[in-house]
Amino acid sequence: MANELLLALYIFVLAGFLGHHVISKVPPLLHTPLMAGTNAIAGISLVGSLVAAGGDFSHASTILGFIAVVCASINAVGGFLITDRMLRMFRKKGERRS
Amino acid sequence: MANELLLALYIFVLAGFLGHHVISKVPPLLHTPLMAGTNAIAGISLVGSLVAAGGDFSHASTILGFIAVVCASINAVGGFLITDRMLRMFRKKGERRS
Amino acid sequence: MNSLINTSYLVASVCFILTLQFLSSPKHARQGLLIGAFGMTVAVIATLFKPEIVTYKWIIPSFLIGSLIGTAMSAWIPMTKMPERIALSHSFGGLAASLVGISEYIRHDPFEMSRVTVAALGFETFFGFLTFTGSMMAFGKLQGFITGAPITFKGLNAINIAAFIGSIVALVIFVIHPEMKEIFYTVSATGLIIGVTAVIPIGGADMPVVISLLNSYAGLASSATGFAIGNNVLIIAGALDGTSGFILSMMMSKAMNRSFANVLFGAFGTGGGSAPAAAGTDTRAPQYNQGTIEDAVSTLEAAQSVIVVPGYGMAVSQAQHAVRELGAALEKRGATVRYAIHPVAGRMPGHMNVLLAEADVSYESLFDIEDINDDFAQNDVVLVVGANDVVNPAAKTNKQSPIYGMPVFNVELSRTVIVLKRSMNTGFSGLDNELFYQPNTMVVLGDAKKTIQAFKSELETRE
Amino acid sequence: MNSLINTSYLVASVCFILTLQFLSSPKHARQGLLIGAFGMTVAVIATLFKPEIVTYKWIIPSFLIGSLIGTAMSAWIPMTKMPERIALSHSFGGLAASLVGISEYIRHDPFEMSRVTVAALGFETFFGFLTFTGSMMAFGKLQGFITGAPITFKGLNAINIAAFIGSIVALVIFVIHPEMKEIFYTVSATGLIIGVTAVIPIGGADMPVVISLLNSYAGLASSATGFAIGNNVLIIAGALDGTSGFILSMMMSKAMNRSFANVLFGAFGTGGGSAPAAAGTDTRAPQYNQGTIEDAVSTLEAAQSVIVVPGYGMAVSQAQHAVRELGAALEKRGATVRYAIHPVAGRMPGHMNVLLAEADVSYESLFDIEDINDDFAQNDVVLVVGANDVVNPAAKTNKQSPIYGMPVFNVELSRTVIVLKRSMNTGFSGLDNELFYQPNTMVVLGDAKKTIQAFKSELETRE
Ligand SMILES: NC(=O)c1ccc[n+]([C@@H]2O[C@H](COP(=O)([O-])OP(=O)(O)OC[C@H]3O[C@@H](n4cnc5c(N)ncnc54)[C@H](OP(=O)(O)O)[C@@H]3O)[C@@H](O)[C@H]2O)c1
Ligand SMILES: NC(=O)c1ccc[n+]([C@@H]2O[C@H](COP(=O)([O-])OP(=O)(O)OC[C@H]3O[C@@H](n4cnc5c(N)ncnc54)[C@H](OP(=O)(O)O)[C@@H]3O)[C@@H](O)[C@H]2O)c1
Repeated sequence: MANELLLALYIFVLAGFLGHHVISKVPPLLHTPLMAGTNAIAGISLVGSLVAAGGDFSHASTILGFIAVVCASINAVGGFLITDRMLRMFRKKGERRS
Repeated sequence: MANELLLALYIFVLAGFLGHHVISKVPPLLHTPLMAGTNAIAGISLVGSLVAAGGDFSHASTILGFIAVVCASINAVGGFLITDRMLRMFRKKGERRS
Repeated sequence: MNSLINTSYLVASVCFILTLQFLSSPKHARQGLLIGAFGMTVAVIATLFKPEIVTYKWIIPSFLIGSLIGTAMSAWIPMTKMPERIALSHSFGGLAASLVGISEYIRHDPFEMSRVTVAALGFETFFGFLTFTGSMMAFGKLQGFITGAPITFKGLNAINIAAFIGSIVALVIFVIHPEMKEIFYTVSATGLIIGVTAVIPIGGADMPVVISLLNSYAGLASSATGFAIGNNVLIIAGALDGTSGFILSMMMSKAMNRSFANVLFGAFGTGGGSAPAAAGTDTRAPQYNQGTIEDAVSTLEAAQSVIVVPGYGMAVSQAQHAVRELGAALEKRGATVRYAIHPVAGRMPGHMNVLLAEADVSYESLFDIEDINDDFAQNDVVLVVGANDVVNPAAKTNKQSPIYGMPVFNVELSRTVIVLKRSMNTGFSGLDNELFYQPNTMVVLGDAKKTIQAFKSELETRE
Repeated sequence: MNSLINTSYLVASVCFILTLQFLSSPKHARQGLLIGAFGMTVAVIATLFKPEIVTYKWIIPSFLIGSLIGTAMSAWIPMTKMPERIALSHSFGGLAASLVGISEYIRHDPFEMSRVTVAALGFETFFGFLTFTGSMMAFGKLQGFITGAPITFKGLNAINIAAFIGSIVALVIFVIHPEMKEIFYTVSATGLIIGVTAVIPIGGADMPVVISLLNSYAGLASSATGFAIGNNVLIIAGALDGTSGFILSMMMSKAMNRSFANVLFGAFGTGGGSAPAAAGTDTRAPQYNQGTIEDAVSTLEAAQSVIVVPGYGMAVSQAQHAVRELGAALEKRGATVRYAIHPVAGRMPGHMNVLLAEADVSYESLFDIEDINDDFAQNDVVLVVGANDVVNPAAKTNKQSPIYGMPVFNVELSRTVIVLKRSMNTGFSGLDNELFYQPNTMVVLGDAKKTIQAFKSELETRE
């Protein structure tokens, strides 16, 4: 148990440091897409929700899972789409819109 | 086994990304201390050497461990000292040497 | 099988890291997004092969519903509504995390769970619900469903403190006695309550800071889920999210020159403009030059270099397209037109950048404060489009001012300043702005979009 | 107990990350080092409590010997010998890793080890030995024990290729048959051999790139140890080390405008200066202005602004203290003195910075190429102290030159350039330098330290 916690902690700590460095490099120009993008990434909570919705546990668990999948997939699908919509708008002089 | 490998891989990958970001932020001014400093950190191989030197395995293992501890502690102790000696030299205008 | 699934999670983690790395430049940001979407797809598909999943009966419809809503929302939401959209997403994320937490709790034997799992479940549910209601409140305030003004009443502080202490106590008891269902639901309830009571006393205009902070709570909830179900990609995504939210909210408070504590507990901001407070003992209303469309256009016509300073008012009146058209018209007449973007102009980090990008302004014409602030002195005309606090010279000169020390644009050094606003009301901070009363400032009252469109028509008639 | 030990390793990992983060500014770098030393201490002390360790009988003397050697080496090694010292440390690190690998191998039942452990052991031993002999060779070349010129002979390539293929084959067999001792020792032997045969054909002056690359191999060996014994702090420290070495070697090749492959397989550089090659069909030796001490001092005396460009020659003649004294004397006379530091001046990244810091020059007077290159045009006198390639205009003008494209200082734009060197020989790249023959260049021949001291005496007599 303690060992399992420690390994998770290692990963959490490393990812936290990494996040700090990666995020600080995002220029203010892209801060709104950044917010939307991290939202999309947060959609990964799908992997937890899917198990709840697809497992054979209890009715309650399935219903909770159902709602959770709806919520998480709004973020996952919608998040990437809207971030892309935003990023598509950023263009250099003379560049044509795609 | 596969799981243990994967966890180690997670940590390796995260640390690699992190290293990339952290090291890129070190200014050329401090590149020599950086080289010496990573050398010092490499002295952490002591934790492996100590087990070999202090364990009750075989003569061969103990001798190998003995040499390994000597080598690793040269790096650990010497590395920090020489990096500090270098860094002490870097000073701002008007700052007195410590 | 299992190790294949876990490998796919490692792949997804790397993809997400790359997504954020690619966001460091607008040129490659879209590629990064593609990588992230790929990682997400890999992780989701791999999860479907988990042995615990016995049926896709509920998964397929729920996923379809979610995707449909997500697609619709992202296709139709106007760019000016981004803060609302982000708040809403956080609340979905928080809800998903807490529901997963509950479902994990009810389907496991509490005595078989390790302490770590129990604690993680508690955290997950607590932070998930807190993010859920907190983001809902933030959304309501932004949308105007709830008044933007700080809501405070006697006893609110007491409730907040009680809920906070209660949640900690409940969490501790829960870790010791995971079998006590009531305690688990108490943890959930305190999360729901704190989300409401901690957000309502914060002014509507401070919502962006709150939203970013809730982003980092959502990240924490996600990481806690990872701890609870032993899933590293959740831990990593949560940590990335969490740091992102935290860094952005720090950046905002710093750019507003306010402490975190002041934002969260200061009940600052009235949520709307108000008439300027009378300045000390001087009761005469100060004089300002009110200009007509014609005056302003004459000035613009003569300018060699124009710097546009957009602010929250541009978002309110959706003037970004009109601004771009006016800029293009001026450029065609030979003037150089640049845009000065303040880090906290508008109501969200990067707000102005997105709006102007939407209107097809190249990002090479957008300048950060450090890059343009020295150029105002050699500039002919500044066009302030619904900005106020970010051009308030009091931040540089008046040590008594609450925004003293916040970096602001040196617009007053330019030859002429044209200010577009609807009234002489104040901006977000509620502070009067001396700039409007200076001799080289011309105020053109009216909705920004309409005014700018009028500028353009007038300019065309003169050709 | 065990989880306490593991927690201490987590603490150490965080400390090491912080150490490197603090290295981003000279102001806090020493604090970071302290944090790192603390982390190391915690990890070592915790390890002593491991149940496998039954006696300190051998640990105490070996640790004392190592600490003594380390302390002595770091106290007495002159700053000009840093590359040698770093090469030596890498070889110790590599040796330690491979010896631990062997000891792990001989004390475990090969049938009880997992595939992962076996593979990791193989890598660890291989990279450890490779780093050991490779760094020894690099050290020998730098010290002059081995000729700095590329050593190549017929069949060397064949040996390299055979050893490389052999090592891969042996590693694969080893993972399948961990019980075959001969295979394990073959892996070790190929590591030892490749370290020698891959390094000897590389020119002495390219050793810094080699050393950095060996740094990243040492890091890999360390990470492999971590995989083998399931120790995360080793994995993390190894990954940090590995990326550091890799990034620095990339940076160097880039700043030299050469590919990695060219450095490793190009047998580039002669290890010492050589007379310039005759330029095409033109056999007349080109003319240059040889200046006397008096000429140079007259020029310096009249200068309002002086930029010093130090190079490898400053390290060779240990002129850094003399340079600083001359600079101070000129500053006392009212001139501004700045130092332009090229990323690959000298023979090691940051070489010049350390030497000038040693001589007590403030780091605020040291400028990177991007920050100073535009200022040469408005500058009176450039003093080139034993630099050559980094001031070679051919890198900008001559597309045929092997260093074409490498960023160089625009020294020739200054009013006067004074070059200090011992002869008209070439620098590291073996290329002639047109700068020395330009009308506004004055070459003062002689050892840099002596020349600069003479400058200073002369300057003093004129007061
Ligand atoms: N960006 C962020 O991340 C963020 C986050 C939190 C807080 N804030 C705060 O928000 C403020 C942003 O500064 P800002 O200068 O952009 O805005 P501001 O100070 O809030 O001022 C907005 C101005 O726009 C005018 N306006 C509103 N609607 C308009 C319309 N339809 N047409 C024309 N003018 C209109 C208002 O005057 P009238 O009412 O007279 O028209 C007001 O003067 C700062 O104080 C900042 O600290 C920003
Ligand atoms: N810094 C790194 O990380 C690194 C790594 C690998 C390779 N390199 C390479 O090393 C080179 C560095 O360029 P550099 O301009 O610093 O040096 P350089 O091009 O090697 O030239 C050194 C100069 O110093 C002179 N010199 C040597 N000893 C001297 C003494 N005692 N007194 C006075 N002058 C003396 C030499 O001329 P005389 O012989 O006539 O005196 C020569 O002109 C670059 O080509 C770079 O690519 C650098």
